[in-house]
Amino acid sequence: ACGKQGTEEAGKSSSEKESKSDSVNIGMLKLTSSAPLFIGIEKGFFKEENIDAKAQWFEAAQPIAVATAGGSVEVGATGITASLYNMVAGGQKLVIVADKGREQEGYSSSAILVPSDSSIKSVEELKGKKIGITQTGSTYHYMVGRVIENYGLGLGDIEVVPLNSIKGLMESLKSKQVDAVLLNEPNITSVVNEGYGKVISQVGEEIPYQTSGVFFSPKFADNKDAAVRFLKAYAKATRYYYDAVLTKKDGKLVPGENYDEVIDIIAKYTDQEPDVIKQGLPYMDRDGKLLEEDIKTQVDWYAKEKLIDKAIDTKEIVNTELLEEALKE
Amino acid sequence: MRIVVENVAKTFIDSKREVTALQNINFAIEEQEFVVLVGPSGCGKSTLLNIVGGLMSPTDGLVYFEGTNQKQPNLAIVFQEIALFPWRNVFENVVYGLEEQGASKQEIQEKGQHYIDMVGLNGFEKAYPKQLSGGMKQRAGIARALSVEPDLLLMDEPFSALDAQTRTLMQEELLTIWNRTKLSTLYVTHNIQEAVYLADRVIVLSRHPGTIKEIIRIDMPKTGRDSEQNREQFEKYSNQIWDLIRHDAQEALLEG
Amino acid sequence: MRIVVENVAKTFIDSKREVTALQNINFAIEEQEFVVLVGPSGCGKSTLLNIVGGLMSPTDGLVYFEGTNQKQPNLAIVFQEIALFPWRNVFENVVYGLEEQGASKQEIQEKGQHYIDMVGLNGFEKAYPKQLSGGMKQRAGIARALSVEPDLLLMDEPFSALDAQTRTLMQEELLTIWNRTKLSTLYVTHNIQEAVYLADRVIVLSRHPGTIKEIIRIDMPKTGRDSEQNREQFEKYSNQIWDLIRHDAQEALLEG
Amino acid sequence: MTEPRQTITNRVAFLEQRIPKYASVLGITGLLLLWEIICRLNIVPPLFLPAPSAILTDAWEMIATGELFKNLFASLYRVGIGYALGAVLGIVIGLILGFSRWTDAIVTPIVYSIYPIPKIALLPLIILWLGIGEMPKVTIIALGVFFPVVINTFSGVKNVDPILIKAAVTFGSSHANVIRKVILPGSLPMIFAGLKLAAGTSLLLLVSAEMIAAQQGIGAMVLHYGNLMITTKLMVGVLLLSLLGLLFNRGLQWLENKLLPWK
Amino acid sequence: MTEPRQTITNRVAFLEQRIPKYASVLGITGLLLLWEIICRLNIVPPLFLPAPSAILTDAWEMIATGELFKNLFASLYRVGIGYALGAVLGIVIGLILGFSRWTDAIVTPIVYSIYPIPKIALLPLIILWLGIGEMPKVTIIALGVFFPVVINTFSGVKNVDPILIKAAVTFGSSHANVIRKVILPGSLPMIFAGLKLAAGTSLLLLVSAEMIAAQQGIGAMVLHYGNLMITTKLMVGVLLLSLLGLLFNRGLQWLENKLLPWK
Ligand SMILES: Nc1ncnc2c1ncn2[C@@H]1O[C@H](COP(=O)(O)OP(=O)(O)OP(=O)(O)O)[C@@H](O)[C@H]1O
Ligand SMILES: Nc1ncnc2c1ncn2[C@@H]1O[C@H](COP(=O)(O)OP(=O)(O)OP(=O)(O)O)[C@@H](O)[C@H]1O
Ligand SMILES: [Mg+2]
Ligand SMILES: [Mg+2]
Repeated sequence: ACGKQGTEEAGKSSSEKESKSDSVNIGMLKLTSSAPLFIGIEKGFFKEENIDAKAQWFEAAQPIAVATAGGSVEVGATGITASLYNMVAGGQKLVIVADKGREQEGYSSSAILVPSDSSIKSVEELKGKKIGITQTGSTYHYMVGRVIENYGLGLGDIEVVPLNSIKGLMESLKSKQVDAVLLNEPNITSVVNEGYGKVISQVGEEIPYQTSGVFFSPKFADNKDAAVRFLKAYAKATRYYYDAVLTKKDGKLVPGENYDEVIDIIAKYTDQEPDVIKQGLPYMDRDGKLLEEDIKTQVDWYAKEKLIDKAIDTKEIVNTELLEEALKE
Repeated sequence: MRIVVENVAKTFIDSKREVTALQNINFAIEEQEFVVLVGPSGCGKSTLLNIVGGLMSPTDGLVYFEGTNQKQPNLAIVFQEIALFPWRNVFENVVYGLEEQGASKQEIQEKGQHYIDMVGLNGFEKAYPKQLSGGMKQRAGIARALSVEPDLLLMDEPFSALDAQTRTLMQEELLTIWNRTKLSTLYVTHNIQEAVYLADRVIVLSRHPGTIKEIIRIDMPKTGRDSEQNREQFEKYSNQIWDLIRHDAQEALLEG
Repeated sequence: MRIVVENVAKTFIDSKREVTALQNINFAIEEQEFVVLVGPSGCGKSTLLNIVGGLMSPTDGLVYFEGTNQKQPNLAIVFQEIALFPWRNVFENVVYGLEEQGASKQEIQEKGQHYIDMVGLNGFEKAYPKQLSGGMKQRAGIARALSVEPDLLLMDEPFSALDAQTRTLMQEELLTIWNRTKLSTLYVTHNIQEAVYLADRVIVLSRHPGTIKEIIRIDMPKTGRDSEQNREQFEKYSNQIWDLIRHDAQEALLEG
Repeated sequence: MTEPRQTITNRVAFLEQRIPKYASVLGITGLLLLWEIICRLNIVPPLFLPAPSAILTDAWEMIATGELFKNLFASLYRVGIGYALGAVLGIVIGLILGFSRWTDAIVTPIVYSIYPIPKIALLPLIILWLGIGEMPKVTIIALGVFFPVVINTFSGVKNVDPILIKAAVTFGSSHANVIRKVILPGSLPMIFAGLKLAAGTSLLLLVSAEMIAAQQGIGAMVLHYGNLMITTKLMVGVLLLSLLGLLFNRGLQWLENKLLPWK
Repeated sequence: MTEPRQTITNRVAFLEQRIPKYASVLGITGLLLLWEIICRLNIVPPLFLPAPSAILTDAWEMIATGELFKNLFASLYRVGIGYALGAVLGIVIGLILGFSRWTDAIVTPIVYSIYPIPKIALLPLIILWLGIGEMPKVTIIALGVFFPVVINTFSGVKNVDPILIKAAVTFGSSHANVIRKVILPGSLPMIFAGLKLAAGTSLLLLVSAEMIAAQQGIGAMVLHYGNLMITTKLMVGVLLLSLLGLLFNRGLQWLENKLLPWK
């Protein structure tokens, strides 16, 4: 109900924009990858743009997309999964407007791991093996599929095992119930430190991948003024994030300016220890720009694997104009 | 006001067979008359009482009140199983009928207490049925029936669950109460002594199908029937009835 | 073999109060003797029977068999509530005790049939309890008790749930069976006529606390006690017992 | 005969009312029809609530490709074993709890405190202990079945007339025989009520169970299409579960009538 | 007196055994102790099964920061409303189903076919229908409570002695009064059995319910720490749920004793 109210207000204030601030509900997870949004809220970037941003915490990714498409929240921020494409194909419009984390060469994020005493050393050897992922149609599913394609394998050549939780993935790896799993940071570090797993392939080294994004409900996207202002604040936050944690010196990551502040903000919002957070900072475009190209690749891949019901036109779901306009100002 | 039972018949249709429980039953209960139904087990006594009480439809015939003067006549039943509401205490049980008639609070209080006193249960108003002995439960059941001051009181073996001594004492008491209220009554029993002790008229039913074998008027004063001087006449009636049903009773025992 | 009840006392301790149900009970049941316990409601008849039957511990005193010659004596009880297993048919109910004694299949078959015939239930072996009339159920209960050929047979008001006519007929039958088996028996009843009709000795209990008021030997031939010529003696015994318990019975009625 | 008459009629006829056989089909078809109409009138977008006809079309297709049966059999196997395990354990433990007061006092609080623990929260632990094969799936279903059965069996035992136990003891039954020959049959009616409740629960839990590394199964199928937001196919799974629930219930009813001829 | 004697002893003493009050605490403390020992011996890595002492330490800390109570109250509110809603609806519909044969014939198959539908599978649809506020959370809990209550109420009604209904009708009760004054009190014992079962279910479903955009709540807390793999804090939530289950059960038992003084 509060979601609906928000949209109404947003609609109103576009005509009388001065005094009243737009109320925007952001559906997101309490995970590090939501960092720019935390920063935006915490440092008041949204408020500067006269946007009253409210966090709506979810415990799983898919409901965020559903809630955004259904208009319960104006903005969703989470992984880009097959369900999102299917929803669009099924007539529920929503638009992806900005980057919220991607796989990038040189930055550790997601990787394929095998048990430390496994004989498997490279991706080719995964043929016929069991690989643990979270859910079908998830980003994990996609990454496994795409990575093995680089080695001449297809999804038909391996057995994909959905385990529905990260912890399930780790436990299955530890007890060697699967031959390999896909994991993200900080869990990779934790596995490697505990010594029961080793990395055989970094996803970022294999493919560029727009893992997650920020999307707008159709109604919010139509309220162009507020949408642009929102993205202005968002871009400011991504820059803040990038400069703090993603700066490199001589090819190595070094703490940037405000490093500790950003880590503290993330720790506050996710109830996690700062040390753990430091290991799991995902790559993000400094301006929050989407890898528009990759969206098309994703759609094609999902369609090829029959994980999307009907083919969709990428243009329907990607909107880069809003961000460009925001960046222009 | 009298109650007429006209041509009543009842056939139960099971998945397997048809049982004609009652056939061709005709009689009337006059105002202030105490009619007792006796008969061997399974002859249809309860069936007939249920039909008169509006708890079962007859297959044929009908039962009606005559001379009601437009007033909606009311009935009360005292059940063999007593059927007190376990979740109501004695007082709440006794006034159930009054509550449902929409009596005023004061009326409920007064009449309830009156009939509880009448059956000798004062002091037990707050007790729940399970805290009472069998005899006390049945007193409460009787008080519940009396409290609505019914135009016809139906009683289906009210004392058969009681022990021998309690039963004797309760019969005496019922007679005392009845002499005060003089309600038209239809009473079912197995017990021939009980029938002779209480009835103005005894209707003897036979089995398979249940028909009226004989209607016997008990020509004795209503009080003191168990006294020594009435002994002979009492035994005469008892033997007459026992002769009428002995054969049926033996058969019934083996059929279940 | 005789059964001795020595100094038995029983006190129930509730959260609220202590009830002394039995006190100072001493008697013995001789071999082949039929002892009947009578007394008003609540005097402790069932309590005593349960103690003798090993279903309750006495607070004081003890009950034992004498002269068993090392043999483990066995008991059987016929319950007022009949207590047939609803999920077993008549045959399966009757042979329950035999099964538990580890009898052979053939013995089970033979004895089961024998006692079913004895109580007149042949043809009903496959019937479930709910398909039987009250009288037939209690016959099955009796057959179940007889089939284990007990050293002591206990019966707690076995016929009190039956209708008047069935009860009379069952009493006759019990006597016939007993004359054939001559089992030592302890029998509880409310019904004074029944006590005089069946007993070798009648133990009259009084109430609050239950103590033995009197033990009356019934000096009449075991058969034909209801015949005309024994009438006077029968009534003498009945009146003697009724006089002993009348006062207690009236009290019991009002206490619940 | 000119006097006014007041006929006495049967006032409890409603207790004996006979209902035609077709009534039970009426409700469900009515519901389906209503649903179809709502969809046809486009009151709800098909993504949110696909029409029964659309679901049927997809179901037909899934039958044709063999997908449905493959999943069905995988699930039936799990439900079968899990249900049997949970039911047997529930009945046995329920009987023991009901029979022995000591076990009751000690174990009942444990049962009631384990019952509200959500299995989904413990998925990783279950994987740790039981791996990702059939074991954890069967265990989750068995756990779900266990609780209603044990609770009902326990109440059933408590409702067995003590006089029957006394009768059995009098005739020389050992404690084991009292349980087997008296308490078990005496509590069967309540046990069946528990079994019926558990039938629904076992199907309900298929989805949770098949969250663990299930390649096949109705739960896995529902999750798969749920993850992909292909709602029509998701609803095929959901309707299949509800159909199974109905059949399961009827089957238990039939078994009850068979096993309790004395009722 | 030199003759051999065979004393008759009480063979059904086990039926009347009295159990000391402390027995009920025994089982649970024993279990916790065993658990602690297993953890101390390092049989299971603490990440997967933290020791009770570790859990308690964390719980204490969470109490100190107020985190625990904040979550507890948010959840209690949802459980309270959802439970009340589901229970009232379950009782009312159960009474109607048991009373009217027509409704029974039509609605019962619907109840049994909706029961096995897993709510988790429908999460996306529930969000679309009910949004992300309190409504969908309360609805999920209410649904979980509804089914055991309606099924038990129904059986309870069927077990009400018809003679009591006949007695009420004889004394002039309308159908509504028969339901209110006879059928409802008569089926209360069975209704309470259903309410107890539903108490566990309502807590169980908190986790599913709070998957939907819950800012606070025990279920959300369990999910959150599950996602972050902070097992000790996850177990604080799990133990809290089980403690609540026990308390809930005791509370209902107390209420039952209050409401049914005639039992
Ligand atoms: N609902 C029923 N369905 C089929 N047969 C029935 C039904 N109720 C009664 N009967 C049959 O109708 C006959 C009369 O039964 P009823 O209960 O009226 O006898 P009764 O005289 O009251 O017996 P009792 O003295 O044992 O109470 C019996 O043969 C009985 O088997
Ligand atoms: N379990 C018990 N707890 C407390 N008091 C009891 C218990 N059982 C019996 N009593 C009391 O002990 C006394 C004797 O009861 P008992 O059942 O033996 O009487 P009875 O002679 O068999 O009565 P009836 O003829 O009504 O069957 C009664 O006052 C009764 O209230
Ligand atoms: Mg009758
Ligand atoms: Mg007794």
